[in-house]
Amino acid sequence: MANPTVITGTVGKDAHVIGTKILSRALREAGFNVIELGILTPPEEFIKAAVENNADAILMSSLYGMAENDVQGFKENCIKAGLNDVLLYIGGNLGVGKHDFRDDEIKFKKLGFDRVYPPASDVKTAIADLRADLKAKGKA
Amino acid sequence: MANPTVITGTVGKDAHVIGTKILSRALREAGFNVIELGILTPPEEFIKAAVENNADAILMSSLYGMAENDVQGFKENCIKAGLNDVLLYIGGNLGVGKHDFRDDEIKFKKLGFDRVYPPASDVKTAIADLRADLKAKGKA
Amino acid sequence: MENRLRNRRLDESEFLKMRAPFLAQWPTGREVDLDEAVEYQKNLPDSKNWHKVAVKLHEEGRTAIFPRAGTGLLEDQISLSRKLVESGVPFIPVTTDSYTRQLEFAKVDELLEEIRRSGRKLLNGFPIINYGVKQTRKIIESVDRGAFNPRLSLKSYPLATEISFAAGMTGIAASSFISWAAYEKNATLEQSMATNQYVHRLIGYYADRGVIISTDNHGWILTGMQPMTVNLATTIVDALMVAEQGGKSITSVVHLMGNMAQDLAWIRVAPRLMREYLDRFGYRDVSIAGVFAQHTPLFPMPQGMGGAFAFPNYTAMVAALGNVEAVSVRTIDEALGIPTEESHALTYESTNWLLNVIRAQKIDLTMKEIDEEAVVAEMEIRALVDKVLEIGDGDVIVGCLKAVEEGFLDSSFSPNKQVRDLVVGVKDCHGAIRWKEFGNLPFPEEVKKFHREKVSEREKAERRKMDYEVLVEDFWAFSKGQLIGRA
Amino acid sequence: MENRLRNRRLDESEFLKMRAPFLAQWPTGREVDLDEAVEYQKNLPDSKNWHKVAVKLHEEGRTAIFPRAGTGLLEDQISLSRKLVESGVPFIPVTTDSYTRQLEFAKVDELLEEIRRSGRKLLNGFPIINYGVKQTRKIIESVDRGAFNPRLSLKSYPLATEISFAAGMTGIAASSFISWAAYEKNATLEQSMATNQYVHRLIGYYADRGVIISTDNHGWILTGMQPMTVNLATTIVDALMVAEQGGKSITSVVHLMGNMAQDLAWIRVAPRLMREYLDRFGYRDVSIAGVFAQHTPLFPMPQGMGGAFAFPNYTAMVAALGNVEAVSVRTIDEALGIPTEESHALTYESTNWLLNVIRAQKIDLTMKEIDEEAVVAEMEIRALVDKVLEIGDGDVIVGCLKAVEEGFLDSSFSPNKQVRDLVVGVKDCHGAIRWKEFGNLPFPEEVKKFHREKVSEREKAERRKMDYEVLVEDFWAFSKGQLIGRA
Ligand code: B12
Ligand code: B12
Repeated sequence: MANPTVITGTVGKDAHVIGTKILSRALREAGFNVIELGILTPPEEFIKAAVENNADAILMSSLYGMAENDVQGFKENCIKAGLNDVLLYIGGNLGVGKHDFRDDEIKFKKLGFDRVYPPASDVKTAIADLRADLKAKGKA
Repeated sequence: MANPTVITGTVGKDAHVIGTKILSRALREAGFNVIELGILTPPEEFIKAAVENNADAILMSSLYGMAENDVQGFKENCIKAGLNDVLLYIGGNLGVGKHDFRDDEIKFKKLGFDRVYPPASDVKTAIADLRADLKAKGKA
Repeated sequence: MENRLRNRRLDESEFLKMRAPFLAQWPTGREVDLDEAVEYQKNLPDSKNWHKVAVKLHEEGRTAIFPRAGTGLLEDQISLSRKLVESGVPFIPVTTDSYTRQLEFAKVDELLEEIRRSGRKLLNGFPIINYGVKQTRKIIESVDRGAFNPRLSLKSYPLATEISFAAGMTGIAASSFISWAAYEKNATLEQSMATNQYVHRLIGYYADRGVIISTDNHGWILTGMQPMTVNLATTIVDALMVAEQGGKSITSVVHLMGNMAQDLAWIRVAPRLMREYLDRFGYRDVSIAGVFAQHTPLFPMPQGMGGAFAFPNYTAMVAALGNVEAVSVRTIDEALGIPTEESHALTYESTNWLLNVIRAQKIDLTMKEIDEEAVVAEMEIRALVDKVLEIGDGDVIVGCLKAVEEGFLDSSFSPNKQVRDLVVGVKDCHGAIRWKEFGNLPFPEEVKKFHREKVSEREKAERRKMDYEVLVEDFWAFSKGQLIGRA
Repeated sequence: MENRLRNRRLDESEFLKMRAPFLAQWPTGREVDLDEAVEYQKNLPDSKNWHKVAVKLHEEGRTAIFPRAGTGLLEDQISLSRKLVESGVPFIPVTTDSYTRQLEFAKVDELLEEIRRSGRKLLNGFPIINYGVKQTRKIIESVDRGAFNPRLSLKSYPLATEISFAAGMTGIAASSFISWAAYEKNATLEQSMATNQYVHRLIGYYADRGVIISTDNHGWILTGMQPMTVNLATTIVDALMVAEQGGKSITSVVHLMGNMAQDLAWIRVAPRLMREYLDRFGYRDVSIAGVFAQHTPLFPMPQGMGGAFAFPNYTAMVAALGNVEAVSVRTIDEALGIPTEESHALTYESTNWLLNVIRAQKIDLTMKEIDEEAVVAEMEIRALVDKVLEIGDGDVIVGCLKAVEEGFLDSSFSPNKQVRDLVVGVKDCHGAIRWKEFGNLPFPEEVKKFHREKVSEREKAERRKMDYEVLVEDFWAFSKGQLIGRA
């Protein structure tokens, strides 16, 4: 089977780059084909890149606290674009201010994300999750 | 009227000296006649000194947290010794561990103390209180 | 390569013509009346003027806190500012939200509505443009002292500084590199320099009329860990740009990386060289208001309360030993999200304790390591600035634009596409940051040798190559209560 | 003046005879079997031997925490010890309660009953004698590393150290001055020295059989604020006493007063002079296990969380810059009462962060102020120790007893009636502690002149006399986030 293709980037008006860079590099080292969109990436661009590259997963970052607003309707737009099967992961610092990560998880799962990661989470765990999820879909 | 006489000292097995020294010095400078018993003073000695010197007040210190135990029955023994009218003040750190000072206050007032002071309280305030209390008794 | 921007003072008439389109970006732009604003500024007490506050701190030998803070609603921003002033903070930031930073003012209005309706926290900073001059003055007037400073983005600079200064703010991070290097993907340095030139000229306009607004020059904010010399060289470029447009007060900002000797060396070298280059170009009447330190924002934070206090306390300690006028510390809630008022207050209670206790000792440290680091830093900064001047034919703007293209100025982990990203940094055995890859940095061989030795020292000590993994470990070290990354 | 105690090694047979009455003070004394105890000690891992742990820290260039902690019930003491070990603390104290310290064991039994019945906290420390050897070993065995050290009173020393060492503890603050100077009103120094001689001889007994128990020599613990030289001179006396009875490991304790240069000078001078005097008397095989710093316990603490963290963090920072092996810091709950397990953990998370980050830099500070303070401190300590030796005809015990009578050794704010209390200390403009009144301290004129100048410098700067009021303000300064008391 070919190497799975994944899209990374920081969504919306968020400029935090370090997390998505580290994540992208780690994914590449783990054998994934990584399309790295960088910071300030509109949600549409994630979809466009996923369609063009026939991606298996989108790994979105957001640190600045306003992700909820940035990804309204994202899952629906994915489906509209024919991305029914692409895995959606999001991680970073997903709310403004001190708050409970478990609320983020519930919120973003409702918004259609398959997995949600708290600040400073370990990329190795995420990659293991991704492998497992892809396997479950018969993709890895 | 003559200068009021007060007894100071650290009660029981407590060896903390600094507070009672500062307090004694401040009382002296404020014009009181101070009998300074120092640290490790058994309750009986406070009573003995008060009787011998016809004291107007006892200002007891305790920092080490075990005062409650040291002053059981102190008020009653004062009365037995004829000290019906002597003012009883206690200050310092009156319980073991982090606790609410207001509980100390209730506890030590029940034990017969007229005033109870929290850790690091200002001696000037205490001296003003003492003056007021003595005045109320027609003693200053 | 033609028609490039140059470091030349804009004519006043030319400048005044440039203003209209910016002021038209949102209706509140109409509230700006420069003459009235100058008067307003002149009536502010000294304790609200950034430059004067910094100079006074210097005279008194004290180090103050310059926090980062901003919140969505005016009333919250007022309450926050008051709390900061009460905590003994003389420099008050007004960090703007990310939509303001992208000029999405209609969206901001929508979110403000929503916040008022639902109480949800939907803005990560204060939308200064939507509020406008009159409303923003309420913040400045809500406290009896405190010099305000807005934190902006490239796009929002012109209109937001117009509004900020008119509202009585007296400090601004007007650096061409700050946004471009750390916040933008597609914006070019030339765009950024043009925008900053406008802001610098606005400051010059005020200065011509006797109102001193200070620029805190951050230079090229690094996103990766590398020696601060590219950053410090660009703060000198910033200074030369500000001075050319008529700015009279510059606050030298020094970002720290965690090794005391190296950090203190940077703190010493930075203002000295900035002064030297300003003088060399004839800007003798431009003063350096003070030195501000901050831990470069690279470091994530441990979330345990103890470590959370240790990090800002350490920053404060180094700043105090460096005798700087102010320091920006991360709050104890840093890693969790935008700090609450309470965590600001607690953090500054702690750091002020240390700043006061240490500064009272009037310490003048000598350490051979500081001297050694200072020599290396000075050689690097001079090499960089001189290269910029050389290829720019004496014009720092022209020089910088070329230098970035060539990678003579460079940084790792850059979000901006223009940046070559050929350099790599790594910590050495003592936790100082070294260049592992020099890319095209125009350093003398002697300097390169020094760094190579330090890197190989650590390679030997740890019996491993200084690869990407090590870099990431170094990056997380502070979060684990360590200076140097460990496997 | 007749028949005084002398610094001569006690014969083993003589010593063994002395033990019986002490061991009979409470039934648990019968649990002590010296031969079995030596075997037990020999089987402890290195990580439970104070001396070995200190030496290892030295080799690794690390600074660890030595806390103060003790709690009434065995199970709580176990839980506390575990928590401390988990927090990375290698030195575990067992602070005894105030009734144990007065040998009121029946009362302790009563209170233990009451605690178990009501859950109320009635003991301010661990009643080691009531628990005895077997029970106390459970503490040592409850962790896989950690060197234990009981904190005792004069009266409890003989029996409590017998039990502690037999239970596997390997460090002890066996100083003749510590209890006498800070905890007692009527006890004489002679009584204290006799008691300590016994403990030192017990340590010698173990040492003769290959078991090293280290003494952390605190010297004359000050209750007032004054330069630490009387204290440091008496730690040398402690060392000479321990060495004479056969002790082989001494931990040099240095109390800090808050001015970095002065504190660091004491940290440097103390072990150097201790070594010199040990060698001069031929105790070349006695090693100095390490240097332990602590803020002299004079300072009350601010109760705000920020200041509460700043104080121990400052102590940690100075200790780390002093490259000491360990430091005792006050916990963040210090002012409120005996700290909870959680506040121990939080405090050490914070201080360990700083200790690790700073020590990793391998800093070797030079400051002309450190050198200056070191010269003064050395002159004072030598003057004191040499005076003691002179009037004691070469015998430190005889000399000290006379020196206290004469006020050649002295301290202010003393709770003990024997002390002359003719000296007074006050801070100078940089927050260093100076002698304002020298009493009968046998210092050279040069030294006195130095202090007088520093005091009058502050008098001039603050335009006020350095009277009692100033002293009290100095005393509370740290609680207010200041180094120097302010009117
Ligand atoms: C560095 C930094 C900056 C730099 C960013 C430089 C750059 N271009 O990257 C600068 C100074 C420019 C900056 C700017 C701002 N920042 Co900022 N910044 C930080 C800081 C200190 C570190 C972030 C970081 O790089 N962490 C290190 C990386 C490696 O960790 P990470 O991003 O969490 O990523 C790791 C994991 O989370 C995971 N991961 C990340 N994404 C994903 C996605 C998936 C799918 C998976 C599986 C895993 C994963 O993998 C990564 C590797 O381990 C944090 C505070 C902190 N200590 O966390 C604040 C912080 C993120 N910033 C914040 C804010 C508000 C801002 C600003 C709006 C205003 C300001 N305070 O200056 C601007 C925003 C500008 C914009 N348009 O976005 C807030 C966010 C608040 C909130 N969410 O409540 C924080 C938390 C600070 C704070 N407490 O106020 N910031
Ligand atoms: C210095 C000190 C010591 C020194 C004492 C030297 C000496 N002989 O004085 C030494 C090291 C010897 C010591 C020993 C012990 N200490 Co101690 N010590 C302290 C410390 C750090 C400061 C106390 C002090 O001097 N404060 C300064 C003076 C000026 O303030 P003050 O006493 O509060 O007095 C002021 C006011 O309260 C008021 N005041 C005082 N009394 C009165 C009375 C009246 C009537 C009025 C009106 C006002 C008033 O006036 C004073 C002037 O402003 C405190 C912690 C802290 N930061 O508070 C612990 C502390 C008091 N000690 C404590 C303990 C447990 C002990 C020990 C049992 C064990 C140990 N930890 O070492 C032994 C006890 C020995 C014994 N037998 O008593 C605990 C008490 C715990 C509790 N209550 O829960 C504390 C709180 C530390 C802690 N957090 O564990 N200690």
